[in-house]
Amino acid sequence: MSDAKLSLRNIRKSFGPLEVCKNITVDVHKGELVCLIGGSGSGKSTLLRCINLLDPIDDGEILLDGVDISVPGFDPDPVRRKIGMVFQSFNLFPHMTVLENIKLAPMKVKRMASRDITEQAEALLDRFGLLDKAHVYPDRLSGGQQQRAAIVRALAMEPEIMLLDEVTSALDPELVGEVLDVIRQLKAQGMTLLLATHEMGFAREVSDRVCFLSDGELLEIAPPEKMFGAPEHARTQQFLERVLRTQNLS
Amino acid sequence: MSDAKLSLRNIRKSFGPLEVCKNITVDVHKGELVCLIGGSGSGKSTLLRCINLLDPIDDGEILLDGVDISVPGFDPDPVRRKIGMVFQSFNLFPHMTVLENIKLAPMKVKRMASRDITEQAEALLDRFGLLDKAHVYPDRLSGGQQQRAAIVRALAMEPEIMLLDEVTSALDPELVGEVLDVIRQLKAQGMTLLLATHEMGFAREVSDRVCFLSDGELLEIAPPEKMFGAPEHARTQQFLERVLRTQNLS
Amino acid sequence: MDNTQNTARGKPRAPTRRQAYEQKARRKSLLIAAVSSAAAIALLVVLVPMAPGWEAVQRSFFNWNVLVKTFPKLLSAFTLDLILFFAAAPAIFILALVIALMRNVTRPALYPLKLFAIVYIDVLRSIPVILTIYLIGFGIPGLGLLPPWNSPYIWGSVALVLAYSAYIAEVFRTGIESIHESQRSAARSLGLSEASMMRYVVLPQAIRRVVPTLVNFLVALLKDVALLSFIGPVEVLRQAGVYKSLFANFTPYVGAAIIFLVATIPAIRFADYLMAKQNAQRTR
Amino acid sequence: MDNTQNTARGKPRAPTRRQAYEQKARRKSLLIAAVSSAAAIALLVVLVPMAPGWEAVQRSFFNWNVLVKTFPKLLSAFTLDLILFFAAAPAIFILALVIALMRNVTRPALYPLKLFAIVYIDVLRSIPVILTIYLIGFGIPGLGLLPPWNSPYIWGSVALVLAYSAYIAEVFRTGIESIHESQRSAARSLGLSEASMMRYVVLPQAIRRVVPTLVNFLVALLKDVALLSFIGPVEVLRQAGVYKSLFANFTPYVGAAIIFLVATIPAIRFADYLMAKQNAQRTR
Amino acid sequence: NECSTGKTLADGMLTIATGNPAYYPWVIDDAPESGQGFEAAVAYAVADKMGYDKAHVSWVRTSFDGAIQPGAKNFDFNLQQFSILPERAEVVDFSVPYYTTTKAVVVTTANGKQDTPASLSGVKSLKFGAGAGLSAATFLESAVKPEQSTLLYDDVANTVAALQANQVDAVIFDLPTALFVTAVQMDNGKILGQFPTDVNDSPDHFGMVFAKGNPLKSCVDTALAEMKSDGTMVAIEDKWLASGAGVPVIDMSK
Ligand SMILES: Nc1ncnc2c1ncn2[C@@H]1O[C@H](COP(=O)(O)OP(=O)(O)OP(=O)(O)O)[C@@H](O)[C@H]1O
Ligand SMILES: Nc1ncnc2c1ncn2[C@@H]1O[C@H](COP(=O)(O)OP(=O)(O)OP(=O)(O)O)[C@@H](O)[C@H]1O
Ligand SMILES: [Mg+2]
Ligand SMILES: [Mg+2]
Repeated sequence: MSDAKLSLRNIRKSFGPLEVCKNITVDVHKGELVCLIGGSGSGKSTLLRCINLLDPIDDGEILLDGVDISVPGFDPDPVRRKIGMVFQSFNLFPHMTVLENIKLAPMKVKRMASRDITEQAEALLDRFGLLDKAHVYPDRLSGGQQQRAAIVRALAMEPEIMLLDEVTSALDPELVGEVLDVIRQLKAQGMTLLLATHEMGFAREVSDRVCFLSDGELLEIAPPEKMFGAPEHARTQQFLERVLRTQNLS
Repeated sequence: MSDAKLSLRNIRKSFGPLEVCKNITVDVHKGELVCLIGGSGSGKSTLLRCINLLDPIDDGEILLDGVDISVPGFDPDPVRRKIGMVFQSFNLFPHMTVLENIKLAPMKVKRMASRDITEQAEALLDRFGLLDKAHVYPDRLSGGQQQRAAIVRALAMEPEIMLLDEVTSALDPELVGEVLDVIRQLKAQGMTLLLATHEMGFAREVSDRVCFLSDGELLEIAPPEKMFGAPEHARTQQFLERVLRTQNLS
Repeated sequence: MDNTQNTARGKPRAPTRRQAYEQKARRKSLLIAAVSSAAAIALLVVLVPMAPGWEAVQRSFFNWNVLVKTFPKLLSAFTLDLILFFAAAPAIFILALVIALMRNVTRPALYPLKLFAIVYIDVLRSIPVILTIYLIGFGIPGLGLLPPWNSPYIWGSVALVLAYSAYIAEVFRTGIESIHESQRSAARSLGLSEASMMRYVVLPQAIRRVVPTLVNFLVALLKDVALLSFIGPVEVLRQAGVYKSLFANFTPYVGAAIIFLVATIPAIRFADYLMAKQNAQRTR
Repeated sequence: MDNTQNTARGKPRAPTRRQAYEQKARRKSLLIAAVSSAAAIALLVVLVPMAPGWEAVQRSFFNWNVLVKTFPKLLSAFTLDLILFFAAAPAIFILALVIALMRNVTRPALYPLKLFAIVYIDVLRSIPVILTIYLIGFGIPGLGLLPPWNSPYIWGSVALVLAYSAYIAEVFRTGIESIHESQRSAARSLGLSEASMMRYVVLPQAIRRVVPTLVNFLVALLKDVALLSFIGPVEVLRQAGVYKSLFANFTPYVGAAIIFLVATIPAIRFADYLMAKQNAQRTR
Repeated sequence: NECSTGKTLADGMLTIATGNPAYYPWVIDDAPESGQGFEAAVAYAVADKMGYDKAHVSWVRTSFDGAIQPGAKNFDFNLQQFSILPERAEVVDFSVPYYTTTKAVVVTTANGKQDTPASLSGVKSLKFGAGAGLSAATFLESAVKPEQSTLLYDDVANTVAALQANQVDAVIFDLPTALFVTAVQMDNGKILGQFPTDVNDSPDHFGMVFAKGNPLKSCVDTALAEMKSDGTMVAIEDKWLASGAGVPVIDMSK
């Protein structure tokens, strides 16, 4: 267990009377890609936000490389450098060009020289086919390009693990593919990834393990073949049926 | 040709220098369900808005029961009574309850008595499983419920044809099914339907004919088996491939 | 709190690490806040009276005797502000709505109305309220009108109504324009006429949306009623001015300020609350 | 227009039915608008001078001789308004930003600052500007300050700075709060500190977003500079008042109104334009 | 000059303040430098007695309220019909009175109030206007108690304008101002009467205002006393102020 890159132990989280995470325990190993699936409001985003210390958990432990980062009062900023996060609504800073978006955190947090980080950023942009958009403002980009830029921005901090929260669900169907390609590429390079997604096909193809959340409970963890082929829980079955009925009809 | 319920002849529409509909010709027969598919910005929404006279066309003719309703200066209000339209973003009036939303147009346009229309509205709500939500404000409803209420609101005017513009694309995947069910029901009852959609599976299952739009051009009209099985155009193939790759991976 | 809640759900649990930490943090921050605030206030209370000139300030601005002598009269003068305010506010509301609708006219035959509305709004928004009050409140009665039609109360209120109806017409216009095109599309697609759409769909939402701004403008109106004192009416500002001249002391102005504070802060808070509520709804 | 466009794209086409109709409709509505506007203006021009008392109005308010005699002096008095305005505006901007940030403080140790900001904003927003001007502009110099430190120019400007910094602090606060939580989350998740987030991510967006409101407040400020005349400075309003007494005629006030119109309408239009642009962006 | 040496604002100069604008008949044509008008003449006479010739007198303007507030001043003394009141004397110093007058009620023949009996009960029924700073408001309240609320204005011009616009039935001024207003500013004005000298706050004593504790006060007081005893003051009065001799006195017993 202690060899896990990221390890969630009995996480609990409530908003007022609403329990959003109910005793969630899961490990993510180095280089592994774990998908979180589940209905709307099942707590996927909240769980990811908690891992990145954007929301404090009520109870339980979050271990990063065996260190409990959820100790109350723990300084979140160094932790966040190691954990990159990308959101559903692309969240680029609209008043900065793509390159400025990418350079901001390395310059202000890591205090890197502008020149060094520019080189590194351009290399990243090039790798993800965005080099020609470096000096463009986000509102001139398509959703897919914005989302890829947001991923590059997170990568520029050289995180050890990436959290991706439904990074394709605000995209037009045609643009989904290019973002999923980026995720495949990240996985191929050995990045540890935890992602919440509604793209069942993609989850099935790419993930090492899939977690099914329902109303804040982690009902089932299984390899994708098992999860999509022969889910154990009735609720998992029911959820998959409903979603797949429309997504995979053809 | 003249037996078509709705007949579009050489429709052209530009926004400034941007041609959004390029010479579109298509007939919709009574009781038929025609789907418009195509990438983002291909002109689906614009075409539907033109049919409902929300945007004036630049050239061409729109015949409803053989009458050209696109003659400049034609009074749009009587036409709109015959054509119901439902939008992507549910567009219920937020300051009215569901029932008030439904009653508004029949009372103010058809000048029906409040009691008559209440009865009729309740019958409709019942049919679509929303009777218990009659006195609820839209913001208390789920997206699926809102969209169903919007459909009921359009139906209350007893239109002869319904235009639906991506009515499921703002919905969580789990809620898509309930709205598609309503559309199936409408078709079963003989309603003439023209709908823009990204749900390829659904389009394939339910439509009589599918139109593929690309950059404002109507590239291909075909029955669904043909369109999804053996599309003629290279661009159609390419589009379907890209979309289906993510939607139907499993 | 957390414990009670747990108990209420029938699951009494030991406080978690987070709860313990937060309770401690809360206590600590309360303590720090209390100590630092108390220290700041203590510094104020001790240091300020030691400042050179503090006695002069106190005598001129916070003179208890003067305050006691003048406050009741100030308060009764403030009723005149309130009367003028409540007379003007409904007229402003109605006139502003009419002007906003005229501003929105699209029918060419009604174009003069639109033109009128544009000029009306532009002119009255650009001129200082005090200047409008002088021009209308002093000028018009000077044209030989007979009593009671030359009353400065009437023409002063008219001046306020004109000025504020221009501001508030713009508020309404912003509200009307903030209603998303899709709401209009939905209404039109149901066959509602332009007028019905405006009346049943757009205006109710628009007005609701600008309520916070309206409240803020009402607060501004109440404050500007004080400017009517320059054309005669002895409302609270003028009354304070008379006492100031009499006692050569500024305490009556402080008294007037206190009255305005008490009268307007609740309204301002209410507007803030409404605004915050709307923002919360929009981002949800 | 449409034809030119077609030609430009190298496809000269006969005008479509819609184009023909729209051209006709445009001509017709232009005609109707022109005729009805002309009729309305003609009515004004013909009827108004026939109204009883029009001559008196004209003599009192639109007296050409008086205008010619007074306007140059009014204009030069207006430069004082401009000087005071440009002196106050930057100070207001900086102070408002500081107060807004103090208002937003979350660290318990800094709680007195927050408390101060809340009281500051509340008090200064609730008191009529003219009262603040009287209190500060008259009161402070009365405390025994020596020239030049008792100048009404200085203290009048200070009064304006205090009052407007409270308003504009609220504008900034609204702007800061309007930046969506997701922008903050994104910044924090990159490891930016609270302060860096504020400085590089939130403030630049917030300020940009409130620019139209700021412009409107600047217009209000320019108009309120006129209130400083009540504590001495002979700016345009006071100058007009002096001429009014001298000529027993309101035309100088009309002259002052014209100056304000010309000075503020471009700014108002600019704010409207910015607002419309932002709205368009938001709904796109 | 020996009395005031080192006590003036600017060495060797006497800085005198008046209103903005300054009104007839106290200052003619708003130009005190000319020495025309009662207060301008008095100012130069005082300056002369103190040893300052015309070239060593400079004028500044202040508002009425600005002058009687506490604190340092930008003038040596200020004269614009300040009534000497005990409350004011707590924050500024007054010279000995340089003029004493009564308050008078001005009406216009245009509104039919010109025949109001010159008695307390007669004036009680009028709607009054007055200058806000000019102690008239308090006088009305304490001595007349009018039945209708009084309207107050910032200066003489606005007060007269209100009377001419019929917004008030009558206005109250000090007698010289009333005489001037009815003689020059209004063609249909009439003085209804002046108040007797034995009611509250009447007569009005006008004094020059000094910053509290200004040592110059004693020099000016000496100069004023000299002017009164050697007849200078009477001569200036006769030259600039119309005689109020024919103005009826309001009967306060009816
Ligand atoms: N800041 C908050 N305050 C109160 N409730 C919240 C907050 N954030 C989330 N919630 C609630 O917590 C529950 C879980 O939300 P969460 O966003 O984690 O779900 P999700 O699985 O990401 O759903 P989706 O698929 O819609 O993104 C929801 O009921 C939501 O309303
Ligand atoms: N009112 C308008 N003014 C200018 N351009 C417009 C307007 N409405 C639509 N367009 C443009 O017309 C093109 C077609 O838009 P339309 O909304 O019809 O596409 P769509 O097929 O519905 O796309 P989507 O799948 O994103 O809804 C787009 O390029 C769009 O930017
Ligand atoms: Mg989520
Ligand atoms: Mg569309």
